[in-house]
Amino acid sequence: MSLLRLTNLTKTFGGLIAVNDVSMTVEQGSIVGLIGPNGAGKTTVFNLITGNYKPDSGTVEFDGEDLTGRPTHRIVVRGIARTFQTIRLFQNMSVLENVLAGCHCRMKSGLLSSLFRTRSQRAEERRALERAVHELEFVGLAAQHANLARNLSYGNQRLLEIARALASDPRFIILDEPAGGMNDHETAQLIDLIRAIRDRGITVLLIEHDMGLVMKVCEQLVVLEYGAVIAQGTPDAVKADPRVIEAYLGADDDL
Amino acid sequence: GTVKIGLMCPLTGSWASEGQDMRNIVLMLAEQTNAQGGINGDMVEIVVEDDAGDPKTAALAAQRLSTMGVSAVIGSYGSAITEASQAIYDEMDIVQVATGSTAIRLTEKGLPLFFRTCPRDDEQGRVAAAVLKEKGYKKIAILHDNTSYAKGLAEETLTLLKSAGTEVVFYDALTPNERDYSAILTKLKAAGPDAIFFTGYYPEAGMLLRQKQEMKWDVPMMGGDATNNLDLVKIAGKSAAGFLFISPPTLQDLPDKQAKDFAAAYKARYGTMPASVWSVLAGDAFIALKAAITGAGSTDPQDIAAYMKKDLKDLPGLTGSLSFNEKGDRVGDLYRLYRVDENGNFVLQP
Amino acid sequence: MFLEIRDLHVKYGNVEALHGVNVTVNQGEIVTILGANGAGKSTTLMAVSGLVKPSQGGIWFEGEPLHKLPSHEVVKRGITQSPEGRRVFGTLTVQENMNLGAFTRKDQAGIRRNLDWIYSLFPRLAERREQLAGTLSGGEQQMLAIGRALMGDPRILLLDEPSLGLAPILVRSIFETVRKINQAGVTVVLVEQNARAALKLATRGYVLEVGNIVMEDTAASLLANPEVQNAYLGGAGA
Amino acid sequence: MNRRYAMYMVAAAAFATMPAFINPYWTDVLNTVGLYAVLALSLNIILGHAGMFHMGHAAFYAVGAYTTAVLNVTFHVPVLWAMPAAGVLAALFALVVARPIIHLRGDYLLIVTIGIVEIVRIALVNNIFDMTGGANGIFGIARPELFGFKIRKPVHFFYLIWGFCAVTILLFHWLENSRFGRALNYIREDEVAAEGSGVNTAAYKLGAFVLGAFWAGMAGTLFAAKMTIISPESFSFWESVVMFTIVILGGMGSIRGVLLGAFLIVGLPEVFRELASARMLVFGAAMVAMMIFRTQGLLPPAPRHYDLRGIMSGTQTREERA
Amino acid sequence: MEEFFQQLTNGLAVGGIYALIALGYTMVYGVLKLINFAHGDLFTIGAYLGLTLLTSMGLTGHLGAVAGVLVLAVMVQVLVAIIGYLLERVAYRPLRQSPRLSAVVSALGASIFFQNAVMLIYGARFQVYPHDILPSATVSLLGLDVPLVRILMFLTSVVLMLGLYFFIQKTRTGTAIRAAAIDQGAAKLMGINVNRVVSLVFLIGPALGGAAGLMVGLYYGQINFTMGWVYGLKAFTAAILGGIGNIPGAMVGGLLLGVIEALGAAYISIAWKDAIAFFVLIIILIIRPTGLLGERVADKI
Ligand SMILES: Nc1ncnc2c1ncn2[C@@H]1O[C@H](COP(=O)(O)OP(=O)(O)OP(=O)(O)O)[C@@H](O)[C@H]1O
Ligand SMILES: Nc1ncnc2c1ncn2[C@@H]1O[C@H](COP(=O)(O)OP(=O)(O)OP(=O)(O)O)[C@@H](O)[C@H]1O
Ligand SMILES: [Mg+2]
Ligand SMILES: [Mg+2]
Repeated sequence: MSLLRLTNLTKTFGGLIAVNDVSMTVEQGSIVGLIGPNGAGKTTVFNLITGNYKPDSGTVEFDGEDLTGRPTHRIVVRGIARTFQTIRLFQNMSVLENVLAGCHCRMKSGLLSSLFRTRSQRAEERRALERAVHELEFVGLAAQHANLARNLSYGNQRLLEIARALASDPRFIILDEPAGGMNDHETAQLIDLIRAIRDRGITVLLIEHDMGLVMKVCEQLVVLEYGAVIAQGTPDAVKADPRVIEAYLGADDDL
Repeated sequence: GTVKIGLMCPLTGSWASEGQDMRNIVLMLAEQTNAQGGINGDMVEIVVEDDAGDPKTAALAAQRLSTMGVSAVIGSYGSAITEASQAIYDEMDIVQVATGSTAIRLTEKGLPLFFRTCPRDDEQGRVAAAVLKEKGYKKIAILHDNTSYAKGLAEETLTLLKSAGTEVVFYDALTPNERDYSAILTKLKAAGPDAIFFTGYYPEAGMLLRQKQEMKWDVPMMGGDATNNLDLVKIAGKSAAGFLFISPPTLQDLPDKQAKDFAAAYKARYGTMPASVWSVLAGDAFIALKAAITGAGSTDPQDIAAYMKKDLKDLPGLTGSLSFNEKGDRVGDLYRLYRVDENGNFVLQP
Repeated sequence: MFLEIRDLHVKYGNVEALHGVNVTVNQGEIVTILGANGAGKSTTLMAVSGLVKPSQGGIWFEGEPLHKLPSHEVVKRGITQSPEGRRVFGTLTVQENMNLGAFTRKDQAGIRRNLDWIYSLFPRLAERREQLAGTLSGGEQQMLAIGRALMGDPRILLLDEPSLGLAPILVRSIFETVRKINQAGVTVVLVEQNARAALKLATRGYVLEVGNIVMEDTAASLLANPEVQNAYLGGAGA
Repeated sequence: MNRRYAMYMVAAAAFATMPAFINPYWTDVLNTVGLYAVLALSLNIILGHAGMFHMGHAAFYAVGAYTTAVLNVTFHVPVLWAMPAAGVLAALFALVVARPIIHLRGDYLLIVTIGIVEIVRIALVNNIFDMTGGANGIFGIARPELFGFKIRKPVHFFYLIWGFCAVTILLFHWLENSRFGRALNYIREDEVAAEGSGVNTAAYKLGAFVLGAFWAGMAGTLFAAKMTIISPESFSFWESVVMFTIVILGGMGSIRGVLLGAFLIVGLPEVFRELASARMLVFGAAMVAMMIFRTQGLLPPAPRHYDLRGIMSGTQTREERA
Repeated sequence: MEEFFQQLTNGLAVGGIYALIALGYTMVYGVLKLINFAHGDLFTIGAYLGLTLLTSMGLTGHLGAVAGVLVLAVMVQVLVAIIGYLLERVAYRPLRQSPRLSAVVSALGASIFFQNAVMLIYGARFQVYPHDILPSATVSLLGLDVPLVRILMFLTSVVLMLGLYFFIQKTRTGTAIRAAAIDQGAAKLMGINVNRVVSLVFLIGPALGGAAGLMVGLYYGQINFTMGWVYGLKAFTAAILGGIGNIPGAMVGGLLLGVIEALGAAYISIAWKDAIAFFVLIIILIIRPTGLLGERVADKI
């Protein structure tokens, strides 16, 4: 059974059909890329998966469970974490606290135990700190843990978003243009990181316009245009698809 | 030595104008007293504190006056403000003479050192109901402004009118400090009263008169003593003509010399007359205290209070003769009926 | 000298982001500035536009000290920018955004011509004229930001990572456009993560590292430079 | 860390001896400061930490004070016994009114909360349920008793109010440094990202309101006990503005800042008493000046401390950061 | 039915004034996202300056009622605009980069300052405009006698609103104002002089407030130093009701608020009038969270 299954998803904004009858699946343990021209509806698909938008029709199934229309925070608890196309960090909080946000949904202590600082609350807090530091070390930002998020460089902010997502202990992570604003060198490191995430047993779905990265890490590609799926398959197959070339890649040269 | 007397009044906030007049009057009287050799040879010192017309600030002002060695305090204006300070003066053994606080309950608590120079709401309610009845109005509209004072008076009058069998066709409250009361007047007019009794303050009364005239509705209107303010005519202009109100007598209607001298001195010093009778009552409070301290030969609060209750009888004050009963209320028939004439003068009705 | 950045220091609070940057741009050139994340590229462009003020040094345009001018005066001199993070006016329509790009211009006919040309460049924007810019997709907003900067009919165009978030087919056309604009006489300063493409397009290039210029050369030499290849071109040239 | 706590303890102890050196008037000023400190600390949860523009806190305060007054005067419940009931009723009220408005943004929430405090005040003036005494309010509230000791004088209230304030500070300090406190900050910084990290933003916002209201309700008990008479004008929109100003001027989300803010906003008008009629003029100018001088608030929150000893596998520890 | 229409005109008259003050509120808010709590006090200042000028210069005597009032209006607007401009320079500009609420507190401080300054200068007593400056003619409308002045006041509000709307929507400067309202940095990159835009807004907004103050003074006659607080709060409510930052919204919100108050007073309870108005406001905002005409841009994620 596939980990994620989207069935006939449709989403419109006013008269505009942003996502048009999209069906696709993501298998457990794979790295899948979602590509397509600007405004094709990729980010909208992500927003439908994570509950930020409610679909007009269609369903989102995760691990056999129908998640359509659930509030976002519930979906996170189910094990889906994400990053945003335009960075959305808690800019005035420390790097460590940003990652602790990810731990939130795996913690239990409530208002009263926080107010009275119970023993179990303190123990749980300790465990969350350990987890957060672990994720920071995983993405290589541990040394920056005390800095404010807004003082990180753009590339590091992207890594921090990934760490925050990982801290929620997801089974499935979706990354929206993780390499945006990174140079080739940094992108190469990102490729290693994405692979390492998968090696932890986390399934990855990503949007990216950097074809170098997509070709290197993705095992499967889905191509959207005008909200509809126009191609899917292995990177090599998709790359050769004339429709994809026409709509998205353009004439082949060494870019 | 000196005799220290406190004055607690609203120098800031919505009632600042009353408070500032109160201060002017009491300071002037104290100066006059000192010029004449003080009280029992001691100079009088007035300590003024702002209560901002707010209970919390009043409690602080009372605390502050308590620490300054005053034996008596004059003030304050609003009943709720006075009430917030009563317990503090009582606990600190300080005589308090309120000036504009007409709520009945203030003297029903049995506080031994509390007095007031103004009459009580029930007294005024009684007079109001009597006047309305005497004028022969059958259907009365009562309008108040939901302040503690105006509502108390309205309720008092309502009860009395009802028990006397007069029909009250309208009873509601407006929101003070607004400019446009035409919605209320439209509703009032629909109720078809013979007369309106407004128990609130002069600014609203002035606006009501003005807008009533604009609507070309000439129903008679009567006010309570809070409309006794020269500014009423300034606000209402010609439309004030015919307005009735009940009130303790105004300065110019007091025949005795003391009041006339006072009025002249005040005018000479500050350029205007005190706007309302309420600030003048602060002057009466000072006069009563001065007489009590002189008479008792002591600044001990217990002695002052005892003297005021037992020995002080028919003392000539600015608003008439001053005497107090066991509860600390001023005794005597104070209320008069006034009518505003075509030139905007307040004319005492026989 | 056309545009000259001399000994530019910029501080954010107490932290200095640029420690004495020197860049010169000749008329008609395309100059690219390369550098890792946080090196100070965007800061440099912002300083030229006058949105951040130097703590030392300055910027001269045709001999006039730009850093002493408020930013709207800089725009009047013919220097426009497509900024980092796009910064489109989210609650205005695409068309209104374009009009604002031409805010300092008065030649209605020229504005019209420019507008038609930009819409032909980005047909997607033409389709979405009446859409609120804030609801555009990331890439569409990027197109709008570039188009808006072009509406100013600039003498110098500052582009901060114009290819960010654009589909490959568009990236190519953007670079193509930049070349055309340049040929039409517009001087271009280009900041790009896509260093290879930028160097292919540019006349000359600078390399910025943590607030200092560490290299300056013709684009061709930089492209061939092993250090540059290592740091910015993802290893040996492909 | 321990040195810091020790310093706070010494400062608190020194403060506790204050009434010995000042007259009852200044003690009473400190009592008012303490009361506002508690109120502002409770507002700080909603406004400072969760970033919701709430300018109607006096509504919850009023519910607490009136609950206390009615319980005491009508049902003869001892004043301090009424405290939990005052808190609970205020919290319930918050639950009911905040629920439908919790999703409003910024200034829209601001006006709605102003509306709530005005509606409450008008309801009290109009003697709702025939229990609130209309504009007169409720008088004759008994003095509180603690273990048979009658709390009556300013100095007695000093220890009652500041004792309560101390407990509030301690508990809220713990709360700030917990999952709950952080979640509120995430919401303030970016609601979408907070929800995307698994924070149930609606529930937390409501939780902040309920907790803040509970505390304001209990502060209402202290106020009723101190004044012995309460009336609607003590709970006007202006009261809410004062609390709001304390939080913003002191520093959003900062306990130290809020305490300082309470001292300045409540204390300065008393200090300016000498100026008589001009005192509020000077106070207004001082407010502007202080805000311009410290645009982030007088004492913005210090970053939270996390003890990472034994967690960081690298060499860097908390000490090195400092 | 006649009573209903009478109440409707009552509401519209009050609402027209709310709308005029709300326009200034909304202008300032639109650009700076600042709730200018001192706006109500600029309104008060307008009323007092109007009185001073009127009594000291005797304009209406020399020029006749209409011309005199017009000249007076211009003078008051200019003076209040200057005060507004200074207010922005002193109390708000230093806070432009700070958290939004810091400026709100500064505005509250400025409000306290202005209110007490007026009290100290003019005294705490009510001040009264000379009577009978405005014509007391009435116009028969739908069988009702409506004072001419009310109609004129209402029309003035509408004309000012329309003028402002076209200014903001259609002119170059208006576009600059809207751009600066969204992103000041980006506006600078377009060549917009943001400081000038803000100053301009702080001339227009206070001028409108001052005009409203003069109007209230002339028509109602009675002014005092605390009146701005009440009117300011009402106008803020009106601006929010219509969708803050939106000019037709301020107009609609103001008129609607006036009508709600009048009808609430007439058919429910006078004493609960303000509570009813707030209650309706809350219900409307629950249904339309950004007011009646407010923009509802989905947060693009
Ligand atoms: N909230 C919204 N309101 C109106 N239109 C929207 C909204 N969100 C997205 N759209 C439109 O839907 C389309 C799809 O947007 P989406 O963000 O999903 O594109 P995308 O594939 O992620 O593009 P890009 O690669 O440029 O990020 C776009 O044309 C966009 O303008
Ligand atoms: N508004 C700001 N406040 C504080 N520091 C800032 C600010 N903007 C940038 N910085 C810091 O200044 C330095 C230079 O930033 P800048 O954005 O110019 O780099 P860049 O070269 O454009 O990087 P990128 O490739 O990530 O866009 C960085 O260390 C950054 O953290
Ligand atoms: Mg996208
Ligand atoms: Mg940059």
